[in-house]
Amino acid sequence: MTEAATKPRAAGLTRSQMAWRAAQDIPDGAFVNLGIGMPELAAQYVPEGRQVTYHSENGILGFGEGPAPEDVDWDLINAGKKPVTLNPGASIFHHADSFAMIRGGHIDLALLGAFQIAPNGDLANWRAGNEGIPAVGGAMDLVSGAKAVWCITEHTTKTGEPKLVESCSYPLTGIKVVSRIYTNLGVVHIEDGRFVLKAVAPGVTPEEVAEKTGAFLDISGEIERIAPPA
Amino acid sequence: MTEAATKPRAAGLTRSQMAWRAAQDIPDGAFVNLGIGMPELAAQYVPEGRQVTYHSENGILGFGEGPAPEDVDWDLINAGKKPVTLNPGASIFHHADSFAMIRGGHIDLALLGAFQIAPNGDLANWRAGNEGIPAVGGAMDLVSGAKAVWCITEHTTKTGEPKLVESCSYPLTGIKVVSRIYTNLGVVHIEDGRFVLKAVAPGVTPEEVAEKTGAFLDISGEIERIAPPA
Amino acid sequence: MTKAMGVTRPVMTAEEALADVKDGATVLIGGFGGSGNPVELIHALIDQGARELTVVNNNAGNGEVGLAALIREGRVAKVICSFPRSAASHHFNEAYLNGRIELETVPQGTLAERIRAGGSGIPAFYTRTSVGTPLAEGKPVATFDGRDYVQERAITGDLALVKASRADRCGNLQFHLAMRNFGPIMCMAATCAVVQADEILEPGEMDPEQVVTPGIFVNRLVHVPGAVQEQVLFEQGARYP
Amino acid sequence: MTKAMGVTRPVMTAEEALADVKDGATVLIGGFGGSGNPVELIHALIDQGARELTVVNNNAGNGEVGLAALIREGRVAKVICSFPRSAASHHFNEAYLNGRIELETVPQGTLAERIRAGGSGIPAFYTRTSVGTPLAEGKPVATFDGRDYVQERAITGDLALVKASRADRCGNLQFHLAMRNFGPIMCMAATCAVVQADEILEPGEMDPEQVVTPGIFVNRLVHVPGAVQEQVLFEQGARYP
Repeated sequence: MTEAATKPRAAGLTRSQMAWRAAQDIPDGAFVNLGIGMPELAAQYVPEGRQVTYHSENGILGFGEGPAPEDVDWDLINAGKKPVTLNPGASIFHHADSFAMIRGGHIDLALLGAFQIAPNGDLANWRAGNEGIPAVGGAMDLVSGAKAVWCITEHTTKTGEPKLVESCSYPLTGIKVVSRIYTNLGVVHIEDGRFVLKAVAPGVTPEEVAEKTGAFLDISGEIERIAPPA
Repeated sequence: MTEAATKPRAAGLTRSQMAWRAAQDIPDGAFVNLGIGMPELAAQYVPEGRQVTYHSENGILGFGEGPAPEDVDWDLINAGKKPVTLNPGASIFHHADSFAMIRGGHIDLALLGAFQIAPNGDLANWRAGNEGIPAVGGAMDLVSGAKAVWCITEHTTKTGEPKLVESCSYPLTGIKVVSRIYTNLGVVHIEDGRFVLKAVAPGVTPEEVAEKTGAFLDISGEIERIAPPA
Repeated sequence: MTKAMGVTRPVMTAEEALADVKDGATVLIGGFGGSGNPVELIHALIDQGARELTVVNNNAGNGEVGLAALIREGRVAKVICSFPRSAASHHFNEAYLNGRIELETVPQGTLAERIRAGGSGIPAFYTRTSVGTPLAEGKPVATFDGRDYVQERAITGDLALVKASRADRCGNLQFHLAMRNFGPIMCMAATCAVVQADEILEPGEMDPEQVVTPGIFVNRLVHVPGAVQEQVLFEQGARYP
Repeated sequence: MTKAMGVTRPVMTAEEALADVKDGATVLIGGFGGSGNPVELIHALIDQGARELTVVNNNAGNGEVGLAALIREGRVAKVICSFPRSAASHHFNEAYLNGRIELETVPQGTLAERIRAGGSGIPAFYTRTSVGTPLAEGKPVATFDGRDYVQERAITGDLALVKASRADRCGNLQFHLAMRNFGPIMCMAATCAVVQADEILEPGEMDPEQVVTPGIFVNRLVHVPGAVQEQVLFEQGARYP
């Protein structure tokens, strides 16, 4: 776990707690693709007894934990180029078959990072502006193809700018694709083109979440108070 | 071998001799798809020392002779639904991959039957008119995808009508696809939109072939006299 | 990362696996001629009773068993296939010639690719196959690099019936020789892929490199040891039911 | 039917296998990051000297070996890839930011499907991926069943460089674990597929059901026992030439 994953913060969830909260919602029986970074952390928090199969873009279903250093095989890496192992029931296939799974709607859930999300579900997560080197990887395929796209992200940027915005200013990854957002401040669903607050982090009020959201946030419904593990 | 394959005829080649003559032209190193019927016969006449791999639409490369009756496995059949065996170096794949080979131009040669062929290379070989039940199989994929399409057919119908015609009256299988025709009377190439006689059967004159051809036949070039084995 | 094995698929009876098939369903049925033909599952579909089915298969049945019997029982409204004629396709032939069944004849490679496209999220693609022929009529044509191509649309199914030789409980499949044919792509293209397997293994017993169809494409497993061959039934003169 | 084995593929040195690569060639290079990266073949291509290459790979090289070295040596005019950035893609980065190399960024799944289409005789297909994004700009959009899709064109190559673990002399291939990635589809899409294999078997020694890439898609074999891993070279700080 990185320093960033564990460092305390004034209010709201740590990165690990955000991953934990998202993991609670991963349904039993799901085929899941986890983005690089915080989304990956979710795998370790899936509740006991739920069957989940992890997909990696480079042609793996059913990969598991990283190997011991002496067991590293550089031909068994995940989409983040990190060595992995295979769980019982795993399978290997080529890249076109791998993205047939994604594009064909066979992946139940893609849990991804985000730069900006709009209340219509638009997502920008591949490029912060038009400078530098455009690198997209499998992000556009995942958001277009997965049955559900959830994002896990800080609620605001490092400089305090909202990431949940009226309309994305960064280049889009996909249009009308995101349905849920897990942030350090809470859980926001997208319903009928609006952000709807479903849960808040300890020490955070719904009003505070609304204030840090760059578009209307509906806080009128039932709102869970997140109780993360210690 | 069927009765039709061996029965004597007044002049021209038997079915076996037609298959033999076509087989002489199958190049070394070729991946070949042989149509059901007379084309299949060609496999047994490929000259010694030539490497040829046979493709079957249902996902086999490198199939070989039919098995002994006690070795029949009904899950190892060719496109004609006949039991086959596998040669060393064979491979099995699914139907989409099988037709990726065909459509993608990886099959060097398709040797097929014909109802009608026009001098522009148009071929009709799937349906004799518009009556009855339309059944196309892989014919249209083969003629569109194989690098070369050769036909093997009687020069005329049972009632004496030419099968090499100015323009096909039967529903087409493909447009501008055929490059060579092996008949009981000789070998006809298609060059620049014309039928060109390249070889004649024993006891047959080029003029006789031209007479039985329903379009102009160029007999002005060098013409091989076919010398089939006894 | 959890160490538990991944998602498993239920092993059911054929009756259970097909209990929810609805009238009017599109059913992708694996097999090429008799090879890979899921006879037991088709017979269970006959027992189940759904009507007005659209069937996608390379052929249109043979004799008095399997798909031929499903057609004979009047349960098929439409067949999408490449080659309906066979030695004993008399039930299809008669239904077709009497206007009781609709037929969409599709070139075999186009059929396979349309199914693969259906499973791969590709709504349409272009192929040279059938250009200039009656089977291209009514389809859009586009020119790429100076050549004409026909636009073909994806095929998906509500249900796939597929025969495999081995499955593990995660749904990973292997196929005996040319039994494979349409099975893998039909599993991809169906909302519910039901697979009959001769042998059912525990997760971990199948080499991940040798999985032909990953379990993500398979929904329900039916254990059918010693499955019959349509061709053998035909030669025996068998009839179902 | 002849009983002889089928068509075999020549086993050559890397130098022989790449002797005829021309300036301006499009080269499909297998691998995802370091896995399945045909380092020895890329180094042979550096030695061979062809220039103005268009390279199709998922990435754009790492460190001072393989594709990164090919770029460093100024031999690549254009890269078609999904993710050019990596921990040490400085040679690509610098060439791109200085306008010395052209980049076509393609979503990874679209890249894979375009290559598969290239090998399958499909000139174009439609995908939902990239609809409404900058990567769809300039591409035709069509509506199917009420949703918009982007038309994508096939990619083919003059040459493919692919790493396999085992080949038989008929060119049939098997791949160790996730080494497989782009290898099979790149073999399909190249006029000349050159494959380096750790092990070369006699025809008949590979189970036909377990062939991943049939030999029809492979043109030349290079025997490279104990092939290096790009990632290991990178960690060692290796440099080529």
